[in-house]
Amino acid sequence: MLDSGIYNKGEMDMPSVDDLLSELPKDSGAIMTFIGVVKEVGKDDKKVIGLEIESYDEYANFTIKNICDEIKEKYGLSLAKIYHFKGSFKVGEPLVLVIVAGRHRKQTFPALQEAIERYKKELAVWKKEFYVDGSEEWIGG
Amino acid sequence: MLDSGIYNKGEMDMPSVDDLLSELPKDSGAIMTFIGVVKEVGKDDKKVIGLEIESYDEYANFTIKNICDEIKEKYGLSLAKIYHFKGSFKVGEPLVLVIVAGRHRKQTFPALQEAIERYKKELAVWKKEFYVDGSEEWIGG
Amino acid sequence: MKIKVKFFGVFRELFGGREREIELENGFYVRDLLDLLCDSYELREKVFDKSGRLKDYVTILKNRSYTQSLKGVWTELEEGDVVAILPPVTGG
Amino acid sequence: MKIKVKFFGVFRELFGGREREIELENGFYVRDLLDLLCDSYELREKVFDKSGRLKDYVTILKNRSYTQSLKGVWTELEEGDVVAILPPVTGG
Repeated sequence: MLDSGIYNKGEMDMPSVDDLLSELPKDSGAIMTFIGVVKEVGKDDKKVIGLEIESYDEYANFTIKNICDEIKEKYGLSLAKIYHFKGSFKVGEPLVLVIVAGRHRKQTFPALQEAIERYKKELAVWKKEFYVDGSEEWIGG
Repeated sequence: MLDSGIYNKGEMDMPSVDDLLSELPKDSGAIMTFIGVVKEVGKDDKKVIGLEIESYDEYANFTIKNICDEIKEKYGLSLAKIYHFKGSFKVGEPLVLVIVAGRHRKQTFPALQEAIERYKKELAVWKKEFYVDGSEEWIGG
Repeated sequence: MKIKVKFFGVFRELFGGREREIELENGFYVRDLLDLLCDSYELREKVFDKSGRLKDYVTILKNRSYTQSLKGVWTELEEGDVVAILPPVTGG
Repeated sequence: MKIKVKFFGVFRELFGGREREIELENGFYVRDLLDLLCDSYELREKVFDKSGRLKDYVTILKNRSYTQSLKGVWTELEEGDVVAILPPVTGG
């Protein structure tokens, strides 16, 4: 499987269940994934037609690697991956893929939660929403 | 995507990320999955070579449908699926696949957790472990 | 009357099969059926405790309903019933 | 000395570009650089509060280190530095 990091939309093939299973150490009993998808409803409940995701690549890749390493260590995981995509996205398209695997769901559950909270808070990535009414806005800006 | 339920090992193709995305209503922002995999370490830390999973199909299918319906309703999910496989499995092979999707991870997180705890406690499914030393045991029996 | 009994998990092996059709007299209770099926010391010990009560970890279904939420072992059997004898479930 | 400035998110649009190379005199601080860059009322208002302090939601990195954990806006700039001006992150 590819290294964790920032990828252009479409640059990376989404891993299949078989891809995942073939890479797992034999003491893995639980795999959990999170896929973040572009929602139809954006800021202030405005109807979204699409998003732009921009990233400070070098910095975000460094942060992603840190988060994965630290979570793997903290929860004794066999695998921790974060893929964050950038570019232009339509509603329903995937923006982020997080994968964690470990011996038991007692490890993978908090690990997945922490991975998501951390990438949302720490990654140098920005989102601009484009609305059905023709307006656009940088979120958080 | 196929209905939730008990399937023979290999009977069902594991859904890809694209399969998942193509079936989601447009208000879905978060997809979470759990894959339960045969671990190398079994009861009393004995080394496992494989498992047999047996099911009371009619009854388990009924329970799976209930769990999915109730969790979907409770957390306002757009999708909730549980696939439990039966037959003979080697270490590293998948036994269960749970998929939940909803507007936000605040819904999908507790939903995934509850789906897993419930199928583990309620499904009429039994597991027999086969050990490297030639012995075998029904778990929980 | 004829009923069908299904055995799962460890009970499949202890009772020697997945399923059995049994011809019973009318008026049989679940309790009577279990007495009939547990025809060895080993089987009785697996299913009943020392005072002769059904062990907690054994679940008996009648037509996919828990007999525990019907009348327990005093649930009456009827023609065509499917009775399932289940050890504790252990999903994957 | 030459330094490079990178702008992200809303700042990319406000400052009119992703990246700028700037020639500075030696001894410039981050604060001086920001003063130089914020050459309109609108930009000053986005970056500084009324008392002239850097707004909390603006993050300045120097060579991928938070200046907040260096000497803040009094972090000195050096030849070849890459300074990044970041709005709050909003991952997908």
